[in-house]
Amino acid sequence: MIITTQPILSIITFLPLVGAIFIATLPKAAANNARWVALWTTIVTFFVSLLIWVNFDTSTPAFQFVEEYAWLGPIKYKMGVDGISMLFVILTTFLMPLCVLASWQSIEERVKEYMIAFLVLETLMIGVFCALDLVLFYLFFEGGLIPMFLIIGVWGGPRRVYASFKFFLYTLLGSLLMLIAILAIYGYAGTTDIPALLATTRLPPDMQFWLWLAFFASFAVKMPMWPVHTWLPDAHVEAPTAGSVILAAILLKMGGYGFLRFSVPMFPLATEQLAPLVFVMSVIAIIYTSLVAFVQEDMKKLIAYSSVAHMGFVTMGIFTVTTQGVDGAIFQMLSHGIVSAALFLCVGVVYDRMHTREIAAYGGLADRMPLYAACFMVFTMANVGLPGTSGFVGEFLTLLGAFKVNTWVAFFATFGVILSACYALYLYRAVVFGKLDKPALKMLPDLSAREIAVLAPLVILTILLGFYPAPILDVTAVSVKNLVAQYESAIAGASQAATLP
Amino acid sequence: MLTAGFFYLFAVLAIASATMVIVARNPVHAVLFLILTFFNAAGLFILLGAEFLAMLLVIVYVGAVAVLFLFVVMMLDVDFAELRAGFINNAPVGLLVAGIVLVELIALFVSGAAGGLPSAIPAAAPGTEALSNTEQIGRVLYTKYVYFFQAAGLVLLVAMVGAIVLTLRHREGVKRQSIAAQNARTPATGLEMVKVASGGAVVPSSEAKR
Amino acid sequence: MIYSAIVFLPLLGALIAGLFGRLIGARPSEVITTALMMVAAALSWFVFIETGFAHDAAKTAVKVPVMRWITSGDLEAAWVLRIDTLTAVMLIVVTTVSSLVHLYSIGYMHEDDSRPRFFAYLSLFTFAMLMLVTSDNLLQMFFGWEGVGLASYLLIGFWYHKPEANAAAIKAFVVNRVGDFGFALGIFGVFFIFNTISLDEVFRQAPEMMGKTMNFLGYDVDILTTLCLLLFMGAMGKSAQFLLHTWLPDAMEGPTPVSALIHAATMVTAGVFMVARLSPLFEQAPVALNVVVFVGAITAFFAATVGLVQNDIKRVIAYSTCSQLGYMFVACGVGAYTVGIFHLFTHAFFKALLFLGAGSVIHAMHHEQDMRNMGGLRSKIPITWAMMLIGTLALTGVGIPHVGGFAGFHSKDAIVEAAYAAHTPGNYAFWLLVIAAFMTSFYSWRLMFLTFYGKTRAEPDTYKHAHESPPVMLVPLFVLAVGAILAGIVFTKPFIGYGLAEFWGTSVTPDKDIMHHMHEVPEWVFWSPFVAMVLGFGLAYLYYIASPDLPEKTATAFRPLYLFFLNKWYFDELYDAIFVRPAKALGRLFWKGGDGAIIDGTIDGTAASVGWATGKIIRLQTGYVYHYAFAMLIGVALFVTWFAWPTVLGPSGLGPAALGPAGVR
Amino acid sequence: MDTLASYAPALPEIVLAAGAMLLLMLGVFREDTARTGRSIGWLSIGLMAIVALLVGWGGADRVELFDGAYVSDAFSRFSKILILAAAAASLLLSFGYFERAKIMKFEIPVIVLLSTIGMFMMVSANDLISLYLGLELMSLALYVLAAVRRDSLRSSESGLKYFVLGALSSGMLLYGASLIYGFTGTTSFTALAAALKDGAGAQNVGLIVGLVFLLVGLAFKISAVPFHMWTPDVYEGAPTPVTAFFAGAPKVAAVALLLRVLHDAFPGMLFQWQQIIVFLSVASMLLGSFAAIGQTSIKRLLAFSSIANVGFILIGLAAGTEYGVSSVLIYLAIYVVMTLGSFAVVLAMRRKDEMDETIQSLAGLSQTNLPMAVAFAALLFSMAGIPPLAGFFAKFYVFDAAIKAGLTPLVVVGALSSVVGAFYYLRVVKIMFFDEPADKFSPADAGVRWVLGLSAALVIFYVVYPAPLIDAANAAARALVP
Amino acid sequence: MTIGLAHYLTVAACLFTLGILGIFLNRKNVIVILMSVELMLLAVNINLVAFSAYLGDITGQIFALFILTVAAAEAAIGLAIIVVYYRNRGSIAVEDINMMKG
Repeated sequence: MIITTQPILSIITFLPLVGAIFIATLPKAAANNARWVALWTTIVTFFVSLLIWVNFDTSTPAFQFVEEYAWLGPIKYKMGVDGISMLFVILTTFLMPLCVLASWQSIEERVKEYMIAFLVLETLMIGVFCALDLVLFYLFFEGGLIPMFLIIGVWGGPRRVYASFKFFLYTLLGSLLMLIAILAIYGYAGTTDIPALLATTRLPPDMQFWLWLAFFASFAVKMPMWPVHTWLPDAHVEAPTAGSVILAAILLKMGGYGFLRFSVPMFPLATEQLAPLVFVMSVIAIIYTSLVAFVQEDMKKLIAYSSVAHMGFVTMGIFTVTTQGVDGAIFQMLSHGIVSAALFLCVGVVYDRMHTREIAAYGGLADRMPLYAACFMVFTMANVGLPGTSGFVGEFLTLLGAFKVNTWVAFFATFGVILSACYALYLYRAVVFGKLDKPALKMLPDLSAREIAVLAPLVILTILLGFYPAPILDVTAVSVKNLVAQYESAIAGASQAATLP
Repeated sequence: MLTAGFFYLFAVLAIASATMVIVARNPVHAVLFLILTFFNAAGLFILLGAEFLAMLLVIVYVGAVAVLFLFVVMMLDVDFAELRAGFINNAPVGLLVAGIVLVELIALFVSGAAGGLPSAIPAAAPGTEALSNTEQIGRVLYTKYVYFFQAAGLVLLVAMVGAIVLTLRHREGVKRQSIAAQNARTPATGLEMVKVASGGAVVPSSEAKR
Repeated sequence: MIYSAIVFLPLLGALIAGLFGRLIGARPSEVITTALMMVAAALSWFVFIETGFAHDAAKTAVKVPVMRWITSGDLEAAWVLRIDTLTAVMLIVVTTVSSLVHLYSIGYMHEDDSRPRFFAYLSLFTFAMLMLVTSDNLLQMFFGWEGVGLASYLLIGFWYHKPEANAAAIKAFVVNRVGDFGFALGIFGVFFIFNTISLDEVFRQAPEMMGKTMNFLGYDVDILTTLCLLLFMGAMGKSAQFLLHTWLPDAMEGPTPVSALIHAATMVTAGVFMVARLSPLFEQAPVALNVVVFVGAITAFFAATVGLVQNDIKRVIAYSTCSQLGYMFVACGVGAYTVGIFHLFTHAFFKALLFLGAGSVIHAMHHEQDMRNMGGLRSKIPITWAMMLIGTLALTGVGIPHVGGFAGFHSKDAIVEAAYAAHTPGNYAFWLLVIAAFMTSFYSWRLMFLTFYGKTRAEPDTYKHAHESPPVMLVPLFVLAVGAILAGIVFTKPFIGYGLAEFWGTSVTPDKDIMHHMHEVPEWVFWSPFVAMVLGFGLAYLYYIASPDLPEKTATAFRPLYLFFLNKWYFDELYDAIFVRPAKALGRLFWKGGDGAIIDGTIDGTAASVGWATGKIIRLQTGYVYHYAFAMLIGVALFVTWFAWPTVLGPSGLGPAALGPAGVR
Repeated sequence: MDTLASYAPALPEIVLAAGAMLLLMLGVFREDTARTGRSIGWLSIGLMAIVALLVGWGGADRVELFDGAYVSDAFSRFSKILILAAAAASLLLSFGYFERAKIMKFEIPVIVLLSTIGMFMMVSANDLISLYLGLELMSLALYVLAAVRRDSLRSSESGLKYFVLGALSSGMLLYGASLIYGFTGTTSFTALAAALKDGAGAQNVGLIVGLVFLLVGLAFKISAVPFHMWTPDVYEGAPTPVTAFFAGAPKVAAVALLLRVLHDAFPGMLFQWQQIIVFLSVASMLLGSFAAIGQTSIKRLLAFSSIANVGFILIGLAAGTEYGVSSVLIYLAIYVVMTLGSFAVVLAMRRKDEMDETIQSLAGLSQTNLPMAVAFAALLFSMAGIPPLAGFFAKFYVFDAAIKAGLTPLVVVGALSSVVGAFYYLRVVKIMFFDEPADKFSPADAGVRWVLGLSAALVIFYVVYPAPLIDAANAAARALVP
Repeated sequence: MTIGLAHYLTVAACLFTLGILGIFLNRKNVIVILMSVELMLLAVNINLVAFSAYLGDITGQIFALFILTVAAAEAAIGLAIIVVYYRNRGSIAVEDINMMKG
């Protein structure tokens, strides 16, 4: 375990930034060089990040690879991962090379800046999952807004301004409330060190209530949960493909991660008190947005709405605070990271060829693009939550957890299983099946080698994790067990205290 | 009683003329009313035993500042006919708000709610009672308050420099005296030997070139 | 090893054909998948004999661990193959029919461009089905359950150019999902109650839970009844039972071999298998069993009525399948699980035979499926005719009570007897089944007569070119015909006869009484299905051979009833009106109204009001010095008043009474 | 007897004053050309550098001079360094502009120097009289600077407005000072603090009203709502380098003075002045943020932005704690950097010799001049308070201080208005990055480029090594709040 | 009837208020505004002198002295600015000073 003595997490976090700076120094015309540098940076980052998976000790819920340096006085620069966060780091580093590849040809203008924005974004995203200090976490969490704002706004579609502003301001509003809550915690506990807060701090119940709401404001927007989800379809539709991928695959997960890292363990009493609210919102999200997805005319919008629905399962799972629910939520997030990314990439593939995302403009692609059809089918089925794909495991576990806590929630949420089949198959049918009678489609080429390189790993992962999810579940198991146990003891402690005279 | 009489005289006159300052249509009148206000204020100062300041007020204000006002008013040559001092439509609102503040202030002073603090220390009390007001001031102005004095000097410097920067204009085509240039005159520059052609006009070479 | 081979050889075939099909070409794909299937089938028969007829007193299930799957807290779901007699029966049904269908498809699909894909799907389906029947826990069963759903979806929509095929595929998937909705909830419930989803453990604990209640959706409900009903909902979806049946007839849009394999022999029977598999659980939940009987009987009756008037040759068989599945559920519901499975077994043979035969007819007629455009084909395709005849005889249950007959006779009559023996209220199950048997006979013979007899109504050209199928298609028919003839005679004893206990071992838990009673019903009960069958045949003969204008007259005379049946009791229209359309309308409402008007409206409204406020504030900035000064004065007045107010107004206290700890009074 | 050496702590002021006069003389005796102006300007910057060294050199302790009218401590040193930096940077920005406007007069740097002395007096004031004199010294110089482009109507109008309202505000300040003097009998901060400790002044409404007037006068200088109305007009009308100066140094001085007065003279009336500050803060944040949205001129936008920023600064002030003071100082430092950088951008918005100060003229800047666009974007995001840029930390500390002081509602208002604020900063970013490019700007002056580059770098890389600023601010705050 | 501190403060308050009123009620002539400012400063001086007298403390008068000085400087600057403005605009009407707004 020689690796633990090195600042491996910082290296992973800031490696992309180094790449970004390197690209910035390139001459202006070197678009292709910028692509290659970005690609290699992300690939190297990915392989370095695999080191933490390899060296990860799955037998302890403690934070690992911890680094700590002085920074802002009592606020330290502290990084570390546990079973809950480690995989998100890997997911991020894994998806980035694919994003770079996906943007290879679709981005032709201002390539240099684009790649820089992406690499900076990667740094910030990895940072979110590694940060072990509330302020540091917030820094990374919020910092991601800037590159994402630019990515949507500069390289986005026709309504990019509206979308980027909505994205930015919506998210900012939520997270500023969280900032206030962070400050309140800092004021109460005198530290922003996350492990210390998790281990020792017991906030008073009424304070928990407000802090929970403040954190919720931020994470719910980020997730996004109904009814603060409307920024997502807009942002997705306008963002370039890779932007959508990152948005759906990683940025949304920050919300769920935040719930797991902060809301549940730090405010257990408030969590117990307010879980019904989350359940209601989750269930509404699942049913409501599924129905909305069903009537969409834009491919990306449909997938965006389905993301909201899937995130509904995540929030529901997290707030059951049962082993299965939380396990499922984490798995669902990772799986959705892969699947939604893949779906957006699939949309990107045809968008690059046809420059429209209107569902009605397609049909019968299976004729010209059998390979594409096959990949798309795998992801559609994963989106539907078919057993044997990664999409099933998370959905199943969250529902299982929900049933333990509240049968109504499980009952209504399970409707999502039916509805997801409706919209996903509708999309697939309209785009891939049917007669190929639109003249514009008749000359479409099938997936290029680059596109295969992008989609193949996702196909493999989707199926692999569907059949053998253990690599993920094993990593999370101890941490989740610990989380649930701590939560239960906190609740028990509080009820005991309440019964005492 | 006499003091009270003079107080009311000065006070009423001061307030009345101050009112005239702001309502007078003619700015020249306004300046004159301002001077009157200053005189009355000086009277009040004397009643309070601050004769140095009273004199200062008369000399500096009436003598310098007010005259400066008058000077500018005249210089700008404003068409007085246009300057009908118009009160605005929502003047009542303004008067009301100002009235409220005034009433509150007066009520405060009169009611005694604004009492002095017992712990207040007259730190700058003059050395002996016998000294005249002017002497008291003179004793501290250049010693204890030298810092302020210097600062006041800088303020005046700024005012001077500022006024010059803003208003001094080197107009083209205006001849101005340059002592240095005059002193530096030599016969070589001052005189020009002109050869006059017979039958021609006497024209300096500099002008002939035009 | 053998067990693993049976399950995974089809997967191997699917992968080869699916991934490399375009590389290696169509013919190798066909050969490889078919060969692998046949190997699996052979192995299955070996396993069947070894398992079913082994003289082993204990006869516990063999378990083959394969791999870990989902582990989360107490939840342990692994990939395990569980082999017992019930599984073995299913194995042979699945692999046999599947391998025959594979073989048949080589001929049937020979004109299609995407044969590798087709065979990949077929093999994939077989794999999923095998996973289903070998599952050791509910989750793996669910995997197989949905896996076959996927394969079914893919195969129905195989001809993706056809809009109807696409629609049917989606319908199949979604309706199945509705059933799976219940199944999933059932699994959650099982885990919630038993803290495990392993079958053995659940069965072990089930008796303890009898009569206990749990809270579900705010009601205190009987645990086992609720769970069984939820799980049964899954079975209803998969087995196309009443209310969830609508997808099955539409599924006939897929290629005919698919109909034979999936929508007749194997997948649709998964529901029956599930109930049988979970018999230890269902046995503890009599209420749930009553529901099973009820649903089964209704389905048997309902589907038969619709089958009477359909014109599409495949749809008739599809409704017949639906109806027969109802029979099986009745058997299971009355506790005679083994009878249900037996009918499943025999049904697989003769129904596959019928479908493949129909396929042969369609093949001959160049993809004409409407029976009104057929007729007189007996001479053109005599072998097919013969095979279809055998299938019909088996389906209608031709045989002589106490003596023997075709396969269907043994299994179906047993169900009717069991239904009688169960003494449902008013013997409704019995009577419905008998009526259904009558109708079955009618529509089966109607099919035969319309297709093969009389003068042809086909296009002359088509008729002229109608030809017998190639051997590769006929051989499977022969094999199945043998099954249709002999399965009953050979397997009655071990399946439902006196050898059943030894044969089944612990794999199913039949109600002892019903097995006993069904052999002791009154004599007329034994004869009733026979009579129904004969009557049906007679009536069909009358209508379609003796006086062919009678159907028309009858239809006119009972027009509303005729239309009612023809339109399948208007279920599609009904569902469209109460589910599909409202869902879309709701979706649109949420989208435009909820997201658009309310949520985004609020946001944009906020933004607009910010703009409005901005305009107002900017208007304050008039540029006039006196306004600026006035603003300052207002500020001053505000502050002064805030602090001086209490003093000015005195203790009357109109102002802010207390300004603070040391506040101004 | 005082020895000459005992005046050493006041050396920065003395050197500055002497230097200013020296440079004035130098200018007077040289030819009145732009070259003279430029060289005097450079000499002024040099002088400021020397003074900065002197300030930095000063001891760590608190020293009172001139009978307690002047105080030098860590707090004043912090503020002075900041003032010098801001003033020097504005001078650096000004050369090209003034030369092109043909008003490169040597008096301008001298007036800047003189106003800097005024600011020094303000932050070192320990007496109401030195407060007033410092304030007036600064203000008078500022009035002149605003109107310095005397052939421009806008410039003279802004000077006039600034003057009229400034005079009004100093009248109010004086009225307040007179009341304070009257009701306590002293003008010395030390004596005031002693007299008012333990809430002794809380019962005295006259004193409170005096404090109100005093605060109103100071609120005007920091342009807190509702005493802010001059700000946009003056910012717009004054020559841009002057505006840059206005937005930087005087604001630092005024805020520092406010801190000084409230913490050194009126710690005992915390409860009273806190109410005023909270009101000012809320009003400034909201109005500044909202009004900025509707602007089309970048200078007016920055004016409203500075109003909003003052609101945030006042949050820290309202906390009334040592931490609050230190948070305000950190905010100030970062704010100065951001503001100067932004004005450097405004000064670079020039096509041929035509300044174009509409926001729209920035359209597509990222495609015509990427470095500038990126630098400005960094500054804008920083002002919006987005991490990891410096502006986030500025807000972070004031919010933290206020929350620790129990002012959570105020912080919530702050958070909401910073969302509104983010909107208008984003709008500028949007114009620079998303819109179709307008014509290229002419190349910016070296001074402008340096200021912009440096400020952007500081804003971006502050996160890497924030300790020096924090330590200095903490030390300064400790000096102010015992 | 003795004349107390309150009397002087009241007079000063009146003058002060008049000064403020003069600033925002006047619409025509900027110079009058300057005069109003002088009135305000005068009021302050009265306050200071009165307090100084009643406190027996000379500081108030010193303060007033400096205020007088500064006021003079202020007047000079103010008038200079007005002159500059007048040269540009040709008017010193307060209503005309509104080029910049919004």
